[in-house]
Amino acid sequence: MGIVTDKLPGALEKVPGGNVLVTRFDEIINWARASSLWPLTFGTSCCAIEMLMATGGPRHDLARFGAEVARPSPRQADLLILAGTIVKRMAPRLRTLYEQMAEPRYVIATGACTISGGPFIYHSYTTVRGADEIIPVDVYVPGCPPRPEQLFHGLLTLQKMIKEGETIREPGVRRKPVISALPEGITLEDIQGEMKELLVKENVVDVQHAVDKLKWPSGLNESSSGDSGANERGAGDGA
Amino acid sequence: MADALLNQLSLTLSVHTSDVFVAPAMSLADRASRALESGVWGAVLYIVIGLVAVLTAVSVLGLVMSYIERKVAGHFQCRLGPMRVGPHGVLQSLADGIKLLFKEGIEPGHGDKVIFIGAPIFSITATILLLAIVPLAPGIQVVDMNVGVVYIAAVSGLGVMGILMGGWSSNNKWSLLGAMRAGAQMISYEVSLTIALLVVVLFSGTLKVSEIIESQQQGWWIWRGHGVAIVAFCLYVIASTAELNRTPFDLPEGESELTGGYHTEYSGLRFSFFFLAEFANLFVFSALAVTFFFGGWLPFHVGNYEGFNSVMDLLPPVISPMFWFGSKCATLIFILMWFRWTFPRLRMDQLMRLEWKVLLPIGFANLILAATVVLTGLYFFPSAT
Amino acid sequence: MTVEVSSLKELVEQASGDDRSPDTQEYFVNMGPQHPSTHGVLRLVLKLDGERVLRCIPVLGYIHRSIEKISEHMNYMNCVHLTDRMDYLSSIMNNWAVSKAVEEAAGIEVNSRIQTIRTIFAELERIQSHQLWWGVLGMDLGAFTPFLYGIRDREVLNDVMEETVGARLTMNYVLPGGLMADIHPNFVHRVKEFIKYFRPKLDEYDDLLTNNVIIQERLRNVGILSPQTAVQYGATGPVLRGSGVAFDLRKDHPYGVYDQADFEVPVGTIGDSWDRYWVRVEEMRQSMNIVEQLLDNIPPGDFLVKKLNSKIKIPEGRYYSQLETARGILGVFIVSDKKDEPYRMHYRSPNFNNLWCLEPMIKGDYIASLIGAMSSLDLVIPDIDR
Amino acid sequence: MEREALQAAVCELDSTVSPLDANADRAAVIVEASALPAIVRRLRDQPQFAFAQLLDHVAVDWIDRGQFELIYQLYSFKHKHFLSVSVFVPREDPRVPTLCRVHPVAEWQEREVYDLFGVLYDDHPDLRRLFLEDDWVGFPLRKDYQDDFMLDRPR
Repeated sequence: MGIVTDKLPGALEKVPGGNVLVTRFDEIINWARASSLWPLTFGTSCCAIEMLMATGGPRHDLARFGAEVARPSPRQADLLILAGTIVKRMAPRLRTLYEQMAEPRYVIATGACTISGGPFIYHSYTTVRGADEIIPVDVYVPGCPPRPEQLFHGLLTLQKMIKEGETIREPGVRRKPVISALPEGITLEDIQGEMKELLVKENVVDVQHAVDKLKWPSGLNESSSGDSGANERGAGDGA
Repeated sequence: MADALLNQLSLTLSVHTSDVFVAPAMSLADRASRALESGVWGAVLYIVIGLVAVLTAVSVLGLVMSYIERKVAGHFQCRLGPMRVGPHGVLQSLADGIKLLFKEGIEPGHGDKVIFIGAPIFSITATILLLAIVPLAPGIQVVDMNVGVVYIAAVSGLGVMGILMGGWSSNNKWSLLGAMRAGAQMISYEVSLTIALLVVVLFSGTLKVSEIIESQQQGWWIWRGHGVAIVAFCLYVIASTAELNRTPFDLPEGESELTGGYHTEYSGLRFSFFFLAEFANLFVFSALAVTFFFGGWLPFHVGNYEGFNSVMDLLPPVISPMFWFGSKCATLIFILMWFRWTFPRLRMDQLMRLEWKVLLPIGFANLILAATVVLTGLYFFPSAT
Repeated sequence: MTVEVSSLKELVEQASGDDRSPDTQEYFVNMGPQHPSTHGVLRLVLKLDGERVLRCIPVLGYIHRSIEKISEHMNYMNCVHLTDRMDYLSSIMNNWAVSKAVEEAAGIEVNSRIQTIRTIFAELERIQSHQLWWGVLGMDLGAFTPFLYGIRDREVLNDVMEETVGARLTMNYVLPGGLMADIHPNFVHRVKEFIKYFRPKLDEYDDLLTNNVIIQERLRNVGILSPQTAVQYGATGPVLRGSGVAFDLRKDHPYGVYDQADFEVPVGTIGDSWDRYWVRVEEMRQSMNIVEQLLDNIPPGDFLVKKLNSKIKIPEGRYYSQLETARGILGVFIVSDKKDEPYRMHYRSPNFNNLWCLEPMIKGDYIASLIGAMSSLDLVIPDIDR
Repeated sequence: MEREALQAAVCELDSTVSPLDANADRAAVIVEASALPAIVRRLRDQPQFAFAQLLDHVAVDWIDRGQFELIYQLYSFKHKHFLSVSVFVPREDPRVPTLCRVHPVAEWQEREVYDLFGVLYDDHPDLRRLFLEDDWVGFPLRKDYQDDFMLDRPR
């Protein structure tokens, strides 16, 4: 870490009111880090088109979040968006790339292949089953490939994680991430209860209705794929 | 001993605060010379304050420019640019700056540490020195030496040293390639840049920057120069784009070819120095173009058309220089950004061919033409006096 | 007759040892696997003299996902979705190639509605792929704005296709025996709208890149690939056509309903990067022509010829089928042993064969030319490695 | 040329060529390994064949028969016809002369087959692993390839 973050907390906390000051510093630094996530231009396969190209495009525009400054050099990048399958031969290179990035660094794993190996798990002699076998991952964005909106959700989740999770007292250690997918005041139990009710209510399935749903109805409204639950896991320390 | 020194210091300070810093009618340049005459401490104080002011200006300029660049790029590309950090993303560059400040600084294992650390400082020093001579408004100029143009030519050549040092010391072949490209490119285009400026020096008959501006009271050189100045201005814009390493001349960085070019190995604060220097240079080169070709802070005047001139002078004298200088500068910066987001990149051999076989002969011919114009006194809008 | 198995390290050592010139020192540079303009994880080991490329050794395998091995353990229906992830920019054509091979092998006749829809989608996807290529070429040559213009128009087409297919990139739309779903009622209308939108945009593309002096300087007479070399090095698709060989499976061995459509095959003259650029831009226009001709007379019928059965069994034998994707000939080779899983599945990928044209194209030229030439090859690395 | 006619014409080239009827849709012949480069060169140079391009090179592991089948797909731009040339080599000692001198693209297609099947190509200028690391053990597309890493699909 930089000189400031190393020396500052120890020096400040002895001063009366230093604790508050350090906390303020935390807030400002975390805000800056969360608002300025420069991704590394790194993509191995299909997800790269969706994650780096389509999201950077005019429709979705990654720049709105201040994350369009894609750095080709890992030294200057903050965010490693893992887009695409990782194979055995790539694994050491990926690790090197991660090591070359300067702290603090964040990793978003996008797509089924990067999370678990995806369609290439079985009978494959090369595919690594999940990038988290190689490097710590902060946010998982499932999909094959995920839609750009899902990446944004992942990015916002990461921003929230950074804003709430880090402190300069212990640089490099990230607190357990929050479940950002849920709005405030709603817990996982609420959702599970609601799902149970729905299941009971719709216990009887109307077969004819289900078949009709497969055909295109006349009045169509475009529905977006709503499955954007970015799954988060603890990342461990990146040191 | 210490008391005596302190006494002397407070004495000098009190004398010179009243003398140097309070008197409102004096130009900064006059204050500088006064401060230098008045003793060591006054000079030191003046230099420190001047440098701090310029340093602040560089960082603020860097932040503002990078925000503007991203917004302009966004709108060129049918998108919005930064939106989320502050209203319309205005705090985006601030966040970037703070983040870079607190980011780990990595030094490559087998690199040349001293040069590696020195390179970004060298780079930004060149920018600061260059900014010191830019006249922002009447009297608002840190140094105004009588060999200003020579100073500009000398100092703007320093920037390439930082880049060469950075590329060399990184122990990375891509960096080295980028640095070598930068060296070849910037030194070549330096020639055209200086030749373009010399045209104006011939016209105005002085090397002092403030006097060059004064000489444009009757009309900016770009109008008065019989087309010679327009050619010189075009040469200047092309050469300064190359000096700034911006597309279509961004070969030293050339992301798609050399990953990051000379700053591949830099991270955190050191990278931000390069970053700041680049964006502040964008302002400096536009400001110099405005000074030399568009009359600096002077309003738009046409010689002997008093009615028109008085309309142009309507703005109150406090705002007028700021408005004219700012708007001219902004236009030029916008044009440079327009270049960047439209053109593809040249190849190295094409770049060198353009300089040595096209721009330089045109520049020399132009210089000779300018000399002829000056000798025969064939300006447009000849001054009334 | 000797067999020597070497390694990359030996090759590099051997190649570096043959220069002892006192004036210049040649050196090796790794380009990739993480490099912005290798379009993924291609790695090129470059032997450079200053900025001149003396040797260019492609090193593959950084995204080798063993698709051929996995396919041996999947039924034919499942094999289709793996092909989406090979050349993801021509996913529907990849699906179609496998479906075509399976249909030919199993003797499934598909009706003309299915064929027409497949053809239309293949052409739309070809446009989409070339849009992205156009943008990326601009980006590789240092102009960032064309990239975003390409993406912008790609999104418009993506919406049209997504309405029917339901996916943005890995479409998985064509199955052995038909299609995943019928076309959306809005489809015909929206495709027409798109074509109306995109024709003027193509002229805008011309303004932005094609007519740009720097682009022409960067592409003309760079990376010249003679027709003989192109054929010998196995190039197909726009790379081969750029070299002046008018070979297009759509014309020469028509499949789908290409025989009903009237279109031209654009062909280059000297085979430089500019020709390949021009061929692709022209192909976008031709693809729009094909789509326009087919759009109004999609015949009625089912979108699936028979009940989908994941256990399609193919008679014993070897089957080879191929079609023209956006990058060249994709061949599917199936060896069947009467089970519902293939005994051996092989994909002849266009990119794999096109890649080898790179070294003869740019030998002795600058790194910057290498980037332009590589961009004009339009490589998709997962398709090379499979 | 029709499929049967082409097949017959190719078979008349040399005594080492014999027809193969396993392919449904195109002419296919079997060639003895030692005669392969000469035959392919004649197929390329003789104007009635003019097989200018080597489209594809595939290997099939017939583990029951103890053989590798090496298939070369040839295409002629002039006559627009395809030909599939098969070579059978024993699994224990899979050696076959290289086609690099005839079709340069064979260099990499053969490297792929070497990488995945372990077929050795005599006289190949640069026989290296293509997709896998140089120190990889085994040839993964062989039917009997075993690996600690591979997972079987749960049934």
